[in-house]
Amino acid sequence: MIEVFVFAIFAAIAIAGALVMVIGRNPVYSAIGLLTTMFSIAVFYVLQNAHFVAAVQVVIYAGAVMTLFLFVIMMIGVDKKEDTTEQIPWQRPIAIAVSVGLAAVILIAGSRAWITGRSVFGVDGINGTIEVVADALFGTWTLAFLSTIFLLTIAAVGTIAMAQYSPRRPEEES
Amino acid sequence: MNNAALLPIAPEVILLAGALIVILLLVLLDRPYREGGIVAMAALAAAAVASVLQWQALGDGADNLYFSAQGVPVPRLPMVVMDHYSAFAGVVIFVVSMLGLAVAWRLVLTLGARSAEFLTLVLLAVAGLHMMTASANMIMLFIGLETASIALYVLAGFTRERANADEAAVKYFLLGSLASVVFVYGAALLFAATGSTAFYGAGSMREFLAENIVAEPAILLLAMGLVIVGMSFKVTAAPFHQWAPDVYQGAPSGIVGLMAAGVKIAGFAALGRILFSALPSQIDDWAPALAIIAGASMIIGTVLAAVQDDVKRILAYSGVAHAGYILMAFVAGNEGIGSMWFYVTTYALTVIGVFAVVAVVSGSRSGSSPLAEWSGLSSRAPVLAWVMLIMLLALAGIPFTTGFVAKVTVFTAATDAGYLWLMILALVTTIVGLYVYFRLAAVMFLEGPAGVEEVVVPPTTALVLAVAAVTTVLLGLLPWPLLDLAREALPL
Amino acid sequence: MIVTPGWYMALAAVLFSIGGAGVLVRRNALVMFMSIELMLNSVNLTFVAAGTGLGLIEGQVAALFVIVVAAAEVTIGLAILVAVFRGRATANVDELSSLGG
Amino acid sequence: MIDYLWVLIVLPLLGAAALIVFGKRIGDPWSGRLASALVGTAFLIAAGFTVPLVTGNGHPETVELFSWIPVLGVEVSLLWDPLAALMTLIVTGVGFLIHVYAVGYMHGDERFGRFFGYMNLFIASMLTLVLASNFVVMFVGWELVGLSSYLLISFWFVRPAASAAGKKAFIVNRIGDWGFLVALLLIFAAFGTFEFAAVFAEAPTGLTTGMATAITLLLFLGAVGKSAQIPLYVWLPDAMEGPTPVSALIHAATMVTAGIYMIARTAVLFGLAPATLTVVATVGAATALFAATLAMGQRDIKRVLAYSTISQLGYMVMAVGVTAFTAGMFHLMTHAFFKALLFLGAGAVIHAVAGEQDMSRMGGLRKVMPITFWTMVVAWLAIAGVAPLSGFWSKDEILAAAFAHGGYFVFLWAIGVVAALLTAFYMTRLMILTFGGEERWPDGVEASEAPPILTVPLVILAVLSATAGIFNTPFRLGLEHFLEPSFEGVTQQLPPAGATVVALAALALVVALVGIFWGWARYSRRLPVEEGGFWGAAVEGYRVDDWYGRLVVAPGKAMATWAAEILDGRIIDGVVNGVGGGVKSFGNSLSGTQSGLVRWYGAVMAAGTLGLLLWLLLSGGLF
Repeated sequence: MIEVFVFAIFAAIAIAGALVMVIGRNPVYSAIGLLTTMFSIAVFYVLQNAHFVAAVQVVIYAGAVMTLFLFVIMMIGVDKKEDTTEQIPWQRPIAIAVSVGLAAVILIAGSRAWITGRSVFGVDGINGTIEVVADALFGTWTLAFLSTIFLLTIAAVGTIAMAQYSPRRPEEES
Repeated sequence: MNNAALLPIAPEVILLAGALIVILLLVLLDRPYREGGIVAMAALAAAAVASVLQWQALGDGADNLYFSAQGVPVPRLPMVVMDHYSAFAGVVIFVVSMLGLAVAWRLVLTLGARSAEFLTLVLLAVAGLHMMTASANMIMLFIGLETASIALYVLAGFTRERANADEAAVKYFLLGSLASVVFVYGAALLFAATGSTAFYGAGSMREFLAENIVAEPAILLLAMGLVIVGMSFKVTAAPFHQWAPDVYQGAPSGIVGLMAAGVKIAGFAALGRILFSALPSQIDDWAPALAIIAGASMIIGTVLAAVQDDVKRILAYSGVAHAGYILMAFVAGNEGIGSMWFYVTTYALTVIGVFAVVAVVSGSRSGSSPLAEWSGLSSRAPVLAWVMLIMLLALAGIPFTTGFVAKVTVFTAATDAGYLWLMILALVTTIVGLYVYFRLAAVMFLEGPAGVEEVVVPPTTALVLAVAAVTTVLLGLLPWPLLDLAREALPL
Repeated sequence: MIVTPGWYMALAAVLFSIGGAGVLVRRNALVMFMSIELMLNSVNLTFVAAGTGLGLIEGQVAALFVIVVAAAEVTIGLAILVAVFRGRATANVDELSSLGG
Repeated sequence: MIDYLWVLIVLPLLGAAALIVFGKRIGDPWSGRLASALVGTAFLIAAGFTVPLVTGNGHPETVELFSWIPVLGVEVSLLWDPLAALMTLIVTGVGFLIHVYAVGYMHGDERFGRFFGYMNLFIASMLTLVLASNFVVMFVGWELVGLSSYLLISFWFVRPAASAAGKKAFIVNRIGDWGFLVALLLIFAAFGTFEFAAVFAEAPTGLTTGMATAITLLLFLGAVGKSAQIPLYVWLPDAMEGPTPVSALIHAATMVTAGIYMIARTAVLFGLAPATLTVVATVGAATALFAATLAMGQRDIKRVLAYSTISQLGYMVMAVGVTAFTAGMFHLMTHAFFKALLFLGAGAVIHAVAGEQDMSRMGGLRKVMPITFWTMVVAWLAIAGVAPLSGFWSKDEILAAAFAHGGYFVFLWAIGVVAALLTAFYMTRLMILTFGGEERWPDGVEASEAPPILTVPLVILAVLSATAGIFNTPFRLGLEHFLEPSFEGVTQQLPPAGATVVALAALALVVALVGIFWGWARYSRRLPVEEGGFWGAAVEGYRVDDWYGRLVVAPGKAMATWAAEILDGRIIDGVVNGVGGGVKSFGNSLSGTQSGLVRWYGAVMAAGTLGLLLWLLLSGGLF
């Protein structure tokens, strides 16, 4: 019962944070809203015994990623209000209607059965401790783990490429 | 881990090594532009050879094998699969990438010190594309997809001298990320619906769905829908195509061919991997959905291509229409794989050629390519114009080019699968499409020259054009060698 | 009453849709990007909850991989946005509309 | 021997390839000579192949070349039978003469070599169409013919009118081709094969009347486009922007007759669909009359001939519509002779008066150009239907067949007779305006007789126009007999026997003479003023193009643009401008259109996703 209570509170916080992110006129508010949601999600991970994922969530997402976001917001000087004049009439109502429709479709579909798959190998009450996760990660999933090297190399090289600010050179290609 | 066990991931390893060598060259040499390009080209060639070796190692298709950490066939959770499907995809992707890089050669040389990053990103993007086709697992496929996508986001905005490139990069990035999220959400729901992320093996999606009838298939249907949407974005199928014209227009012309052709090959191959390998039992659910997307793509692509005034946009919308034709092969299920491969391969070769011409006519950096630039090309550069005409004929599906054979095969596949309406729709759009391509041909051949400036065709581009034109005609006349291989390139 | 994995998945669906709305209605590229991150988070939540329901560790592993991918994407995405918008003192994507037609 | 039938196609094809690539180097006049020689050789070979068919020692043969699309059972194979032989001889024979003429006519053109490359390409395409032994190969030829004619019409692309005419021809023909394509589809659905032999063998038993009607109507739509019948004739008059030899070759002698040939080839299918035949005959008769009235009012000599061609094609279509297939082919042949002659003569005249095409600025050329004049006289009398020239026999046979068909078709016969009267009138008008009366050509023009390279083909064609009638007179049905193997199993309408046919022939002759006299009376003294009223309307082609623009093209364009705006997000443009403001633009890249908004794209994507998901769930029966 206490679990239901915790779920309810943090679900409310998560949704509120998400709404703040979407509605907030100032990007900084948006970032803080998102941060709140991410923390709530970390709580949900803990509730489901996904301890390692919860830790990663806090460290990488709430820590690194959101800091990066805030840093960028400050850097390009857009920590100010957004111009609210609408260029596309109907775009906003359409977008909101579509989003609500999407949520409704998924929820209605899920109300029948969220999980229809059947566990073949799993055991009840998995515990996502670092050992268990590491076992999987460096066992069957080694290759996937290794293949993230591509992503990280791209992240490094791509950032360098984008960061080398080339002023708009007047000359065309030779 | 013995040598043979490395074979399934050999192309990726080679490309990664190539990328690292290119970076090292930047440190070691003073002006490593040309050497870096040669290394990259060699890496792609080696990867292609590795794929051929894979094909041969598979023999008659009897000894397909999975691959996991230990390098031995495993019963559970394979990460990578080596089969005729992935080997064929590898050869096509790597060869097309070599051609694409050859088109970008002049761009690479003018990039100066940044060429190292450019080449690294190209190699890694290609590796990602191949990973998409060779994965045996949804997560692996997602990693490959993101590897390719992220590298291409950067490449789209690489030549930032013009504002267009910026805009292309941001649009591509935001919409591409959105599509990726939709895709991975589909993967998550698929996991919930089937209890697996794997395509093959014990307890995989395929096995689960083959052995069980899902009583409440709502989540399964949603998951399939989301996955299809994600992939439709990558292959520019309507209505998830809208990024393509803007990005093609804004991205460096030298690299657009690779983006357009490579992503399409991998996108279709990955979609096929998911649908044919993991979800073959649900064909009655996904085939009609794909048929609708295919029909929408043909109509929207053809109609919008007819009203564009920029060649890159015309080609982007034509790509939308072609995505629709290729999707026709999918509705035929396993029977359509051969025609899908044939269409994708020949289309990729043609598109590389077309964008090579665009890069010559409009310069290989960012920017649009208005129709006016093309007027009277036949008198300024007759050979170039005729080569372009051959490609346009192929895109239009005129007999004696690959485009015709490809269209006939997919039309037949769809008709045999009972989608006569789709076939008739495709016929109608094909005929409307003739206008699109002949309009461009008319501008090239029948209007006065726009200027007197000489059109210079770099030797590497000339080589690409020769390859593209020759294969377009030769495989149009004698499609059998390729068609037979394509029919063999079945997924496990 | 106990909290079933379905509850988490339902919450994730709501968050996913809110994120989607954010991408569609906001014009600040950074906020749009944040919305995409929110959607990725809800995907992770779905993975973990489904894994719990199925009794499979794979859900959590998948979530970890999605986080890694997201991290790489954030780096590149922010690099692109910084590069593009640094000279413009704005992050309004509506101003990026010279292509098209 | 017959195994080498493909040489006929390959010869001009090689010429085309060589001349398109090296045309500039080979130059003037050698590229023209090469092209003519190749077509002439093809004619001789075709004649050789025809001998056994005439002597009765030959029979229809199918020559298989290679298997092309085995999945669909499509073979690349050629068919050699009397029908194909007749058509091949016309194409290569008349084609050869026109090639020779063009060597003189195109002399000095910048792209002389390229021109003959295209001409050879056209001949190769036309032969592919003619020699095809299945529907797919025929369609390939059909499309290639369209392409090469497009290249030739817009050959002088620097003239905007030529470029536009090429496009118009291309687009209008797409409508017809669509019909042909869908017909192919239905044929494959009904028979599972594209081979003529198999289809025709199975059709009488295996085809319902409804299916036969659908297939033949669609095929006829293709013919309507290619053979310029109502309502798709509009491209042909504009196509006169091409060089005159092109008009003679493509728009008189060969390509436009492809539709007639195709109907004759598929006579078995048409025979199974009486409803279609009625439509065919009606459209033909209507076109014959309608175009004749238009031809009366033209001032441009080539446009007179263009409308005249449409009118004559109407006769041929009427012939096949009353199942007088042989009569249709017969008229096709004689028409090829005299209409090519008329065009080439017109070309010589235009050459002589320094490019002037307006007949009101010609006149008095009879004395200056005797050879041209006298050959044109032969053509004039032939097309007007004066016995014993070729046109009399062939036109009379069509009219007689229509009369014999009885019932409703007697009405069509009457229309044909009226059209014949008008034909005689407008041709007389053309002759008198061009050759008679005083000289009205512009100052400074020194008109003189054309050089022999132009006149020799004229003379040969004049001889043919005069004598070709003997091939198929009511007294000796030579062509009828020759073509019999090709129309096996087809019930043909023959002209009535005995006194009726003589009476009809006499009537036709009288009508022709009345028409000529009418023209003579009206034009021989002085030029009547022809402005306003009927004449104004006729010159403008009754403004049919305008109506097409208003009724067909504009709505189509509007719809495409509308779709583009919705789907491309460009509709924002108008709305933003209408609302008028609030839009700031920063930086150079931001000026201009407000299209291409990321959020709009995102919204469409999301809506598409939602739609797809809803559809999946609904079709899964879950709502």
